[in-house]
Amino acid sequence: MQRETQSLSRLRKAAPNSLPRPDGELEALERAWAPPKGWRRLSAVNNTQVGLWYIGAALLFMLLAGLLALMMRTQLALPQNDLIGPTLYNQLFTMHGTVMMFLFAVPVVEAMAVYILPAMLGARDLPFPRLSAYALWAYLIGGLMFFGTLFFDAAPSGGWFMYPPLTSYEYSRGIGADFWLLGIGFIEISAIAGAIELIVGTLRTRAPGMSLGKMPIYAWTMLVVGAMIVFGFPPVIAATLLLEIERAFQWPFFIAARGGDPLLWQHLFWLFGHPEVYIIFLPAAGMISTMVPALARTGLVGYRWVVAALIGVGILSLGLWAHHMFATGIPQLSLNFFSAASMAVAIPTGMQIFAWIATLWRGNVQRSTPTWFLLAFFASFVFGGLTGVMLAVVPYDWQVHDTYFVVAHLHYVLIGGMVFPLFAALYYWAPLVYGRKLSERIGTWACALMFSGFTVAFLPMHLTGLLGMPRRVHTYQAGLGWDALNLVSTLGAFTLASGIALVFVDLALSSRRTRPERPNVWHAGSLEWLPQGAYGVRSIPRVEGQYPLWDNPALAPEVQSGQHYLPGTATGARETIVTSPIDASPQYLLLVAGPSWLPLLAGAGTAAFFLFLTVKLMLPAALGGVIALVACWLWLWQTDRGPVHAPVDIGGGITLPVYASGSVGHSWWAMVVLLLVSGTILSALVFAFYYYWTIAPGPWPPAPDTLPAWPWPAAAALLCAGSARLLRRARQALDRHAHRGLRAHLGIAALTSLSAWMIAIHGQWQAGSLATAHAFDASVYALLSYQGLFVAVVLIMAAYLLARSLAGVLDGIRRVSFEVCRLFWLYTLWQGVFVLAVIYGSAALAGAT
Amino acid sequence: MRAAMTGAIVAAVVGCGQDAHRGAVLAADARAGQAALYAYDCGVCHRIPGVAGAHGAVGPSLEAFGKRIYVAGRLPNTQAMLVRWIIDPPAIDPLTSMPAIGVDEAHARDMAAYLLSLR
Amino acid sequence: MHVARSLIAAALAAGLTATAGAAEQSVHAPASAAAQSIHELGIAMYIGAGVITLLVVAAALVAIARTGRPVRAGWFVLGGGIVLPCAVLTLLLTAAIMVGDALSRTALAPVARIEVIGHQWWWEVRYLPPPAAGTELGRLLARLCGAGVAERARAARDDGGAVRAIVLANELRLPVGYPVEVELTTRDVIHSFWVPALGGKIDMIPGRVNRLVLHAERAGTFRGQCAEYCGGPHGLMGLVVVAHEEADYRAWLANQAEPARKPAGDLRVQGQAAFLRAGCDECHTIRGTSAGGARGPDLTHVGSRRTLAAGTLDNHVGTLAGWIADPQNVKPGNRMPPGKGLQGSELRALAAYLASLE
Amino acid sequence: MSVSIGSRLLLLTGGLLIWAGLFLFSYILAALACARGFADSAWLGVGVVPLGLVLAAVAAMAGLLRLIRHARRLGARVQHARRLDDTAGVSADVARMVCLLAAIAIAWHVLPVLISGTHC
Repeated sequence: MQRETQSLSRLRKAAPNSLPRPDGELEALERAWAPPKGWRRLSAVNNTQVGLWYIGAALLFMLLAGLLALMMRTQLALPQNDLIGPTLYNQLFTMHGTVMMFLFAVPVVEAMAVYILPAMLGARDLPFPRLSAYALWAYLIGGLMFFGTLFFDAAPSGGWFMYPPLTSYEYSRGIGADFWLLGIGFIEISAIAGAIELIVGTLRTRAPGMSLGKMPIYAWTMLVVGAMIVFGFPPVIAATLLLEIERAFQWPFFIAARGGDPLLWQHLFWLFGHPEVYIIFLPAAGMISTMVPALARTGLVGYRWVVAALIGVGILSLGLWAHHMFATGIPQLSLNFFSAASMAVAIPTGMQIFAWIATLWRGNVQRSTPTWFLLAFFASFVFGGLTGVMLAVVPYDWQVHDTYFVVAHLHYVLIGGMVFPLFAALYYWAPLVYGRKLSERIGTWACALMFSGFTVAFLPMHLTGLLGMPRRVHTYQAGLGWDALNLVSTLGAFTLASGIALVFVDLALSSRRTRPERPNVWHAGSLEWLPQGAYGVRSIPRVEGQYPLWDNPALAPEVQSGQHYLPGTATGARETIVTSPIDASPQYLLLVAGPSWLPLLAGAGTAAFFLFLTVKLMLPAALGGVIALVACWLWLWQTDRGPVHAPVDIGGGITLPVYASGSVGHSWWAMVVLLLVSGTILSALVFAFYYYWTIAPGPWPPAPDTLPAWPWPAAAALLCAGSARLLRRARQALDRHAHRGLRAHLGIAALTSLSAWMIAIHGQWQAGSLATAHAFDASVYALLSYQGLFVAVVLIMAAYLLARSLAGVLDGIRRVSFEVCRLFWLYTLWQGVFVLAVIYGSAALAGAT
Repeated sequence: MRAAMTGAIVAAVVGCGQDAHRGAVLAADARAGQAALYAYDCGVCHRIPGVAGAHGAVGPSLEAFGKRIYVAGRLPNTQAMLVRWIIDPPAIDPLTSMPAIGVDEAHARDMAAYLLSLR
Repeated sequence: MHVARSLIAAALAAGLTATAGAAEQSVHAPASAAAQSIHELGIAMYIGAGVITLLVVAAALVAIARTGRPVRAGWFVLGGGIVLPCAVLTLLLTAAIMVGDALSRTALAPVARIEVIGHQWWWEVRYLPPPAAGTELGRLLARLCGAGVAERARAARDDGGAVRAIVLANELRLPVGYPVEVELTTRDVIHSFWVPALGGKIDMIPGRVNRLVLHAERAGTFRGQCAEYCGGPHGLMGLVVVAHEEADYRAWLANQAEPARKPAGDLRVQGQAAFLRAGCDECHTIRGTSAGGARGPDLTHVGSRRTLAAGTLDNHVGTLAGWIADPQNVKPGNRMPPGKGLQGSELRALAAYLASLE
Repeated sequence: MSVSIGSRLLLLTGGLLIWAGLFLFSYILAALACARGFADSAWLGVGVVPLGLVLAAVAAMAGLLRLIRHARRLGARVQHARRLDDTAGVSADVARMVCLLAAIAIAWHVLPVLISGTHC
């Protein structure tokens, strides 16, 4: 704190750099950031390029999934229609839901952040541009193949929440369900990559002076969303792992006859599924909080209330999961807790809505296409939110759960709460891409068509549901009062589709008439409207308020002429400033990675590995895996460049080092985020382990003699502790520049880590425990296998560090690789001890009582 | 009882001239027939345009039925013959799989009117 | 447009009550106290939601239409965002808890027990052999069913076990005015039992037994449907619930407890022969004959049922024939194989035989 | 620095973390009470489960009060020091607002226990 305050006081002066700027400074900057040309463009990693591709890919999936919706609406237009049979229809709604939720909604909000967030924070790029590129390629290639299964009659048909046992090997024999699990795998990868970028990006790459209290609401939102991904995605990662293992190896996690429980899947899925809804909605809310002040030409009313509301939604959303399970027969007592939490989450959402209305009220609103989309948002989202409150009323939910009322509700909150704001955002931020606004006329028409089509399609669906129509039915009997309502909904769906098509026409027409500059067409106050090149802003602005462009009207010319921080490139490479997380005082210069084919290769390799594995082509799968692994290795090899340059003067009397190790470094932060994710996945698996305990009717563990005698786990735990100690020795050797000692300790530590795991698993095995026998054994093996995965990564890391040491690129100063790997390694060891304690400790405890 | 009634109708129809029963002679409502075809679930076995859920493949498709020359391959396709067939198929063809499902005459007439309007 | 939309929302409340009478599967045509209380809760919420939406949209419209004026953040965010929803939601939550509480407490003292087992894609309904005659439940049941039925049902349990009990498919009959406990389980995947006129739904989950008390307060026929997606033709998994006055119910139950009628007339005798020749008995039971299959529905009194193929077709000799001949067309994916190899006249005879099993 | 951002995030989210703790406690208690059948057991005429839940809620509310006082002191200190930067002031305000949300959530959380008791 003390250091931060001092450096801040230095900021309160005139523009930090003086004019004129030296010759060639701008040219050098342009050279460093020059985007690759021609077919090499695919190797681009810069956020403005990758962000656009990412948005485009997500919109493509929206169109594809939308077409599926139109097919379904056509089938449902008439009662007892036989246009589409149940087999295809079940695939259609499964794919529609899955693609919309996982391949459109989550990616598109991350994509928007990849594109906008760095500019809004005054950063030149994201901290890990290649990670974003990798996430994009894995997602795009994997997603397209996933969608392609529809053409081979191999698409999943278990519904987008895939409840077992319907989706287990007995009732879904094809590979459709495996493809679903695979498709989700890609989005898990890209979501976690996104969370790392969002958290490290917002906390560490803000413009100097942009303290937490001046951070744009959108950045706050994406920080909260990043945290929600960290705690929200792991349950579904755990669940998909368990289901795939059950399908492939018959470990009975969800099979009641062998001690499993299908409800465990529902708990894990909705532990993710409800936060997921807010992971989709909050970014939209963040965009609204950005657009509303700009359109109303006044600051957001109640900034602090809105920040509190974001935190409120983020945390409260973790306590709602069972409101999707009111009809499963869980005790009334528990249901009421979830009912109360579901109502509590309405409050922060209401706070945001009233903050926006107050802002519009205070301001002089520009009437334009984004404004109309925001109006559509208000009308539909408020109603959708209120039907959500109705669903939180337990007895009412018993009636309308799994009916078209729910279908109507979820489309009201998702289209109303996310698609309308997204389209407002497309129109609002389009000038950043096109240099001009999109067509007002087409935009207004599109909005009118979309909103009226949406209303005609989905408002009657509430009634259809109340008249008793369940969801996910491929057809329905005539004469139940549903016929006319369904026909109307179908007409509405096509109207909505025509509105969306109109937007794409507008985008296509405008792309032929782009202009190079980015005019601040809305007279907005946030940094993304500064003049920018491929390098982002010419100089990184000093921020003094929540709306820097309003606070200092001369900021744009100052920034463009190079009067603010880092007006060129100090090292000749791509750079951005890393600042302290609270007060945003500059700390060091981050050397940003440039164009590379490796992320594309690694992404394609990852996609190929999983896809070929699914269709059981082992050789190509292995090839894909090797490609991915080698590409990642090479890519990481290039990142830890060491202090390649003397400390740099960025202006205003601030001199920054170009290399930082330890807990200041951005890689260290990324690893911490990754470990938080890993720890949460572990908790989900531990939750599963104890869950079987609570539902077990008989003794627990079910067959105590299938647990190994205590020396086995004790030996394994001791080896873990020993390995941690060796790792400490290795670090001491590194401090002393003792290379041989470092290598020896690393090697032995790796072997001890491995043998600890092997002893644990062997102990379990020789006690006669079979993973296919009972859910208890399966969950023990699941925990041990999860640990095994980490040990495998540790072995690769050890090899990597040894290779770096032998190549002479690891020493007492150039040591970020070592520190990051060490963090993961230590975590793995303690995770091992914890897993052993959970399994054998609680078994002993249960045996004692 | 039903057989007697059917016999009477057949007699009446046969008594008419060939041309007379080409056109619709018996009072009937094609729209009511459409509803009746749905209500009696004829679509379980037949494909019938305009009737919800009528995409059966047990019996012949009744698409463009008005253009047919014969009913069940043996009776001339007139409204009266069709009525007779609908009411009691086994009486005409003992080997048929189409059962007499108890359609009353008024409904049968309406059904026939609708089917003959399909062209 | 938004105004129109909100008006619709308000009109909906009134409209629902008016039109719902016609619809057999409507949430808003209650025939039990449980469904009635949910119905009333719903109407109150529709009106509230309509009014709130209208107010918020009006506020947004006014805000956009007018030029700027000063606002106090506290009034909007604290008043509109916290105080208002707190008041409304506290009321709603209290009402929700009280209604939910009342509904889950009606589980006391049911007079009859019925087991409903979900199958892909039909419902097996078993009338459980009643408790011993001495118990209070037994006395109540004896009064309700007539001692003879109870005796026969108990005898059925004692000889040959549950297979020989009263088993129906896709149809549930209840006595008006008596609470009946339904035990819900599944033979394969998750299903959900839902008869809107009688109250909310509850899932049928492998490894669990869920219970629901049905308490019809008026006679009538109500439609229900599987509400949890269960694969394949999930949309064609309907259920008919008939609530009878006490005397009718008693007569019906007495009839159901009897074994199947002997076929009368040549056609039906031929039909019974065709039933066995075609191997229908591998999956279907007809009590009183040698047919004892357990994979498909019990057909002992199939002729008395209102529908075929789980609420998909009305039940008469024509639909029986069509269903037997080509079940995959009627309900694609279901487990019944097509009736190939039957002569046309045999099919007719088989249908006539089954239709006669009333 | 990392310590500082950690404690700052803890301050901002503290109120709702208390709620989350209460929620987790109640969820486990309810699940065990219903699965192991002690939901209706009483101790000196007071139900064990409702007593546990209400006591936990009271403790949570007390925790919120402490947190609010802490945040107010932080805010006052910032105002007193007339620091130009308002990060601490914003954080203190946000922390208190989050506590308000948590208080509402906790009140609603115990409402069902008070109205209908803890039968399963």
